[in-house]
Amino acid sequence: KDTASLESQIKDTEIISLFKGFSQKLDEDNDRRERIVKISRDITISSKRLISLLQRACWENKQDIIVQAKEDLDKIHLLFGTIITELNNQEYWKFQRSFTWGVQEYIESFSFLYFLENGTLIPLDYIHNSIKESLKLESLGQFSISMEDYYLGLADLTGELMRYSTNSTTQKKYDDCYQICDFVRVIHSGFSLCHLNRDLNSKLNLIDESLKKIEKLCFSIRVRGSEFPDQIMFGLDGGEQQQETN
Amino acid sequence: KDTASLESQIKDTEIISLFKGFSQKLDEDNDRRERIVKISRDITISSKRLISLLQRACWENKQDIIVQAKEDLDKIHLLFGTIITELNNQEYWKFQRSFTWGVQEYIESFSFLYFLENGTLIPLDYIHNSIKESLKLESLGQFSISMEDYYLGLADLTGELMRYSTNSTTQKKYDDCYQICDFVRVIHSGFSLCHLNRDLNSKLNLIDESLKKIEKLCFSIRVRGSEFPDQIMFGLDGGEQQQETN
Amino acid sequence: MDAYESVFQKFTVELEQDYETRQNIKNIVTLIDQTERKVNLLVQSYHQANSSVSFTQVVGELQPIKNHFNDLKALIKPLLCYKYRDHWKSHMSTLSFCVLFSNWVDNKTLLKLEEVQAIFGLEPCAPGVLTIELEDYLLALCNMTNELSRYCVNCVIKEDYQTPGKISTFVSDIFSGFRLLNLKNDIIRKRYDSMKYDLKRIEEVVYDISVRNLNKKD
Amino acid sequence: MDAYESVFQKFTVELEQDYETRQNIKNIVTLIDQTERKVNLLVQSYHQANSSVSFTQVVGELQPIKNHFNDLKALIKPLLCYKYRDHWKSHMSTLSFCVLFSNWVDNKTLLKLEEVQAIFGLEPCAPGVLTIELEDYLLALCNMTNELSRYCVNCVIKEDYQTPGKISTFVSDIFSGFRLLNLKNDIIRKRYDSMKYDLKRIEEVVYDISVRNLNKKD
Amino acid sequence: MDAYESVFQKFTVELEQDYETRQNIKNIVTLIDQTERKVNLLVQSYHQANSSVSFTQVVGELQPIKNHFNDLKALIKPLLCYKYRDHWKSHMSTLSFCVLFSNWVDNKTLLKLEEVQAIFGLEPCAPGVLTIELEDYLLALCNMTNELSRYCVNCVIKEDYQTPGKISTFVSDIFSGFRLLNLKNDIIRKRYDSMKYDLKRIEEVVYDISVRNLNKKD
Amino acid sequence: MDAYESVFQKFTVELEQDYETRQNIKNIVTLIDQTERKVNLLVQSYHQANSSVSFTQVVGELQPIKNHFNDLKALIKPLLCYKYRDHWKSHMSTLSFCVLFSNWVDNKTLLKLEEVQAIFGLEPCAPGVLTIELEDYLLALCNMTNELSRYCVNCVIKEDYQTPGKISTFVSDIFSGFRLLNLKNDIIRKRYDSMKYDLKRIEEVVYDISVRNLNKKD
Amino acid sequence: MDAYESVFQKFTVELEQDYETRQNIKNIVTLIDQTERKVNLLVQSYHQANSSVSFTQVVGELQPIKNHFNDLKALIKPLLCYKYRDHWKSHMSTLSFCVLFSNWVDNKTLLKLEEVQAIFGLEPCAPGVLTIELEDYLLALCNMTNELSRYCVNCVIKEDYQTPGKISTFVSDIFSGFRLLNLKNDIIRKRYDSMKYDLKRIEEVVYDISVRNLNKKD
Amino acid sequence: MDAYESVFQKFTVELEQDYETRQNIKNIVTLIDQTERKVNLLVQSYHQANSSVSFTQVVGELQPIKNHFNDLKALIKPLLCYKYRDHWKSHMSTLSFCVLFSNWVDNKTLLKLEEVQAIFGLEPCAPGVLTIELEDYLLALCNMTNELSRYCVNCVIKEDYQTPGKISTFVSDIFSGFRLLNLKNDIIRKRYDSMKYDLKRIEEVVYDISVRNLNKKD
Ligand SMILES: [Mn+2]
Ligand SMILES: [Mn+2]
Repeated sequence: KDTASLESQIKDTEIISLFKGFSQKLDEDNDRRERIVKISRDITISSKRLISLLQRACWENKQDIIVQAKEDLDKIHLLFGTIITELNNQEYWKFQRSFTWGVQEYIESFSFLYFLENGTLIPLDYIHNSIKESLKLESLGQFSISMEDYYLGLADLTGELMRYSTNSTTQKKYDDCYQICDFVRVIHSGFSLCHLNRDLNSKLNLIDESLKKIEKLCFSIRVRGSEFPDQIMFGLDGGEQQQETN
Repeated sequence: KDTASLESQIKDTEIISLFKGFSQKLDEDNDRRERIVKISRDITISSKRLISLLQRACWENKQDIIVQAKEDLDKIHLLFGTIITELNNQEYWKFQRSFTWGVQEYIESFSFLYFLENGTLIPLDYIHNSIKESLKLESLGQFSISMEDYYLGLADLTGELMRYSTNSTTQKKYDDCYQICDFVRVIHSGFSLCHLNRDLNSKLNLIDESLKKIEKLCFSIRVRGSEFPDQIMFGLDGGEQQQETN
Repeated sequence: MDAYESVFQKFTVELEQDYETRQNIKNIVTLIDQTERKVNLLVQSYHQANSSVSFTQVVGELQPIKNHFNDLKALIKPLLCYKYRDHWKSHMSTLSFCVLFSNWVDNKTLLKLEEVQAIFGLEPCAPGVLTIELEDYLLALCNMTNELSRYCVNCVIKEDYQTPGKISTFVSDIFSGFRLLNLKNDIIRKRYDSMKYDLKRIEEVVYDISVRNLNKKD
Repeated sequence: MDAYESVFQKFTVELEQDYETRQNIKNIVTLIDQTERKVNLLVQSYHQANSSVSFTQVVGELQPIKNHFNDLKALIKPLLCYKYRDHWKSHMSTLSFCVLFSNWVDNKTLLKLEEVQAIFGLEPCAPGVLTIELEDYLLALCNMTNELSRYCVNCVIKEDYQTPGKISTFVSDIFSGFRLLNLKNDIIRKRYDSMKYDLKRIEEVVYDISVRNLNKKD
Repeated sequence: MDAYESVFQKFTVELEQDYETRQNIKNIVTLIDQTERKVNLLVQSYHQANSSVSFTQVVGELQPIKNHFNDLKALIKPLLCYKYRDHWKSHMSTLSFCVLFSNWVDNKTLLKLEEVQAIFGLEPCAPGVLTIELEDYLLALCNMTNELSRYCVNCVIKEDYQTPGKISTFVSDIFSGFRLLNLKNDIIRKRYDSMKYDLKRIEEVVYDISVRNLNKKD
Repeated sequence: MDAYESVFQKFTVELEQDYETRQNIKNIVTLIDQTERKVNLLVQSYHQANSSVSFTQVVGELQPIKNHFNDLKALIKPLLCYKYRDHWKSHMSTLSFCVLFSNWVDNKTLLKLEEVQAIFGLEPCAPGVLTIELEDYLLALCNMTNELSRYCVNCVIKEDYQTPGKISTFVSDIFSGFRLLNLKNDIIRKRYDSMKYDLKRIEEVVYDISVRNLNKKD
Repeated sequence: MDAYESVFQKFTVELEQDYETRQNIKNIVTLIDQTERKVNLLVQSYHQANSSVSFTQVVGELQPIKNHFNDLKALIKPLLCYKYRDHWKSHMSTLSFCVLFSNWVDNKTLLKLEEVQAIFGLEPCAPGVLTIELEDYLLALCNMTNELSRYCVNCVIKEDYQTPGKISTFVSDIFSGFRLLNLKNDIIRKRYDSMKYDLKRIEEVVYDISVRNLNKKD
Repeated sequence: MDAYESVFQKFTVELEQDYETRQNIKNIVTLIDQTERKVNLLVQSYHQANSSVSFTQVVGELQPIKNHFNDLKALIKPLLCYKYRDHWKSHMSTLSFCVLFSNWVDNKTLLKLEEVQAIFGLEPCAPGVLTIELEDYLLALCNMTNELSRYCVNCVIKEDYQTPGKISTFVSDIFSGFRLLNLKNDIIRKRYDSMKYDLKRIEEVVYDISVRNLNKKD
């Protein structure tokens, strides 16, 4: 007697077959979304580790660390390759919520690396080219990291630079601090001039805090350097050099 | 000149080698946690799909659906196998936060299946035995689903039963509604008698809402049945039978 | 410092462009909203006792929206369609609901997604295409079953005892369709959950009619 | 209904047992807290000008805690250790801090995790063992560098110009160690982040001493 | 401190004046609230089985409020009316609701905004005039349809099977009226959205009466 | 440390006494809580189809609480009653709710505050007297109307079509009573606001019975 | 629908007028916002090492705003000033902050409310006058002390050891001034509470300069 | 409504009395607040360079408060003291702070709780006595150490290099004292936890003086 209901389904082929199509499409999207979320988590974790490696650059051999970092970055780019495949013929923005955390963390790590190497801000084009290179692709197709995700990552970069400048102070690399201070001020100004969307707006506080902490560091370098201006502050004998205190 | 810092590390083998050990241990735990989170997400998704299959039982051939559900459940048990392997020699509670959502959703789906088949509450032992059977294991070792996760899943079950009883009403399976009402009342009483921890306490509202909605359903069956008590309400000709209205 | 200042100059320009695009979208959406409001009022009049509204009339009133959609398409690059979708999303389901409901009441058939898209001069779903998405269509179906459960009640008030049975069959079919979907915990899931109550209400009306033999009186 | 009523009877019993266990744990933890408070007071007196506190004294005062830990172990099944860990977690790091700090000031050596565990009569880390976990030890190290940055300042007030240099070397080493760890966004990460400021403060003290040649005066 | 003392002293005076005005407004509003409470209780009794309340009685009980409004007007300069409006705003809609509901139940007519204003001795809307604003009146209409959906149910309990149909027509008209408005105001919009549920409930009642032919029995 | 040691030592004594008192209160309250939970479960069974619970039984189960209250009174000086009231406050309203609800269902009468106090062997309200306060009683009334709105539904399931009408009259009276109070207390005010929804829900039940003439059939 | 159509048609006109006024205000405020953002960026550059910004330049950049304010005044009747004030309120305090801060840094004087109003071509406070209100000015002072606490730090980076002392005296005076006010306004009160931390931060900077005698070296 | 009207009428009286008492308390507390504000301003001036404030002056300014406390006592029965304590609680600790801080700066002694009570004409602690409680005094001590850490910084600015050492000893003693207390009270515990930072700040100041030999120069 239970077959009655099955019959009703068979009877009504039109609506049911319509929904069978819907079902397939929804499942496809959801499965794809789930796969992207997982890759995004992996990108986040790898990027965080990359950042924690880069923080060591002010203590250990900077060049060695940069070399290591580039290798790690290459591996992260492979994960981007998977996302690009998943997004094949799909829209970036349709799935953006599912991988934005990963992209932000990646931008944070890559822009940190770039700053350490070149002392300046990484352009978005450079990021795209690096991904292409790692994946040995001519073009990324429709994929391109959105401006929003790029700037969200840069906002987080200020937090890492704040940490890095504190490390620099303990290592008496005072010029680095002043340089970072100028750099973060530019980011700060850029953010405060514009109409930000909600996500970017939520980062304003972070940038503000980072800048104030960096300024406080520069302040304490200056105030302590001024007390014995004729003495050479340990390690402050002309820029990039460093010296072991112990 | 940067080698100075590297030297300092080599110099201080004791602390550094200590931390190298720490580093390995922390990475192991974090990697394991990350893997468990991913499996837990898969369990959640599969369990949700199982529940949505079971909701169809009141419309379609119940036996067919139960057979299908058991197959799906078997696949979920394989995922539990992976968690058990990951937890090998580790503590359940150390990683509980990482897989509790998956376990809850699983309990919700399994207890729903069991209720549909047996009209009663699934015992925790039965769950453990089913996992063992699916995995063809003699014992689950240290692994056993915690009482908390079990009851958290049961709390969510009341929500699904509320949905199911509404479906039953549209199918004129009125006895099912009364049975579910009694069943959910017992769960409701059980929860309100005890000192609940915070997680369980947060489910109280859900159970309350579900029960009230089910009572409202029984109310409307009764009030409508009473208006023409001599008429046989469509489909209400003695219990489990069902009838197509269209 | 100049090096990265230029980057931020670009940043500023890009963000302002984004802001401007949003403003333009909002202006177009306001126009869509005005027409939608009128059509909705028209659709509501189906519930009244002596209503003369027809599907043709509904579609006619919706014509201006074609132009608004064209304006939107001209404004937004295909790749950014999903980025701004939140601005017009809810209108997609409401507009679809209007034609779906009106057509069903008049013709007792269900318009397919492609048919609804065609009414608004929109293309079929494809990546980068601004159109009514499957999600919008499903939400419109949910709105429709809800409105039909109300319509069912008003049929009886109007002493039309035949339509409720048809509504019952139709909504029951739609509900069977939804049962096949694996819904996430999103808005469609929530709306689908409440569809059961619509179905229950409709069954009750059919019962009330049957038990009193009203459908056999006519 | 009786069938599942019995299940809930069990439910009630289990939940009440859990509640009771928590109550018992709280009572023992209260006793641990009292001793900890006393020892902490003792440790604080290291900062004072004419302090006579010693590591032996600190360890002596901590003796009663061994019994409390044994009571806890008797109370809790090994498999449930992590379930209840939140109740005593913070004490594990505070107690470890006390012995680590006191020992370093007296002996200028770092106690290893196993040594700290031994002082409290606890076993080495292993699944199901109630003991000081790596996480607790790392937090204790964070507390320790923080306290050492304060101790460093107070050394100068006491006109001890030699210790700051040793503190600097030691904290710098600890910090190098932490740099090797991949920390998640948890409490240790936060504490480690602030460790930089301790290190910076200590370096400043060493600078102040150097620049005034105070360490060469003694 | 001396530097800017005189400046801040001046500020103090201004701030105190503002504070005092607000206190005075609050005192008057407390009196309004008391009368409103009583009238509301009276209006509620319309729902009871053997209620003898009448529109005349409601208007009579509201008389004291005229004086309170005059006091408010004497206190506040027209230019500052909008500055302080938040203090009495919510009372404007509740009071309007009371007379609108009571009058409809007794006379089955809708009082216009000007008529409601006249009952309270208030002038028609104009900038700077302390009166019931359009916004208050619209909110009162929302309250009224909500209360009518409840009244409709209670009519059936009292075995009055004619009124529900009238309520249905009336609320349906009000609902159509609102649909014409391009509502930007969030509160009214939200209340209007929920009006749909009131209407649906009323239709259900009319349905129940219809399907049982109760309205034809009398 | 020596400087103020004696002063702080004195403080320690006072703080310990306060702490001990609170611990003793907590222990007694735990016992009250246990009985309350059991009685609450008993009261819940009124909703079930074949329930045999009676007011006498409820009052019987509550007997142990009399002793607990006596212990509390012995422990706390009248002057300190308000200092510690937060510890038992919430139980006062829950316990009152149990007897109020049970008595109403059995006898269809409302117990007065003094009668409820008497059941627990407590004295009438007076400053410094440990008893059920007016506030607790009002909260219990709010709980009661909420529970009655659920009980009303369950009466119909049990095919009792007479009680809902009585509940409607009773809750309507209570609701009117509350409206007389000038509620400043935020908690009661909030609960009272939601009482309106309880009343509406009850009216809906009475409506469903009325429209089908079920109350006249028996 | 016909019944009340004319009434609602009338309402539509009124609501549309209100809506249009708001749109016009928003358009003007957008222009104010653009200039404000630019000036704010200019003011930020005071913190930089080699900044050439001056008060004259700041005032110069603000000129366009005079016209915008004139447009606003032309648009809004004095009687409706308070009705729409929320639209421009926050800009009043930000703009005031810009001139107050810039002027203090350049001239070490505090502009009075009337002086700030004059810079924007606004009239003194009076009911119904669209201008910078006392509340806006007080908020601007709060913003100013906060920005000065940051500026103080940046002075030292620029090796200016004299200004921090002046900032300290100034902020301390402002703080004392606020203490005289009986603040009822929650926003200002909250901001004033955090002023204490600004002052403390400034004192710390002065301390660091003092203890090293840097202020006496120049 | 009639059924329980008399009962609720009785409740009204009680609730109104309570409300009135609270209003009276609030009025007195407003007066206390005004004096407190003035005295606080006076106490703040200790931080300034050329301050002439003295303990005698502070106590003098506090005189009016004696009367306010007497009014409070006359108003509130001892049995209800704890019921209403929340209204004046926070003032008790602020007022105590003022005299404690002022006295310490002038005389370098700590006033005991009884001495502070005497200054305000209040009796020693006893149940039902409206006075400064131990809890208030402890909070005042917390406020005091916080203010002293700021005062310490300002001493150096004033080139007073002797006081910081005394502050250091004093705060260290207070800190040790608190450590003896088994703090269960969450607010005090939190404040006490932050006292560690005050102490650390003070030690930093003493360090700065020490390392530069400033205290030996005078
Ligand atoms: Mn980061
Ligand atoms: Mn579920």
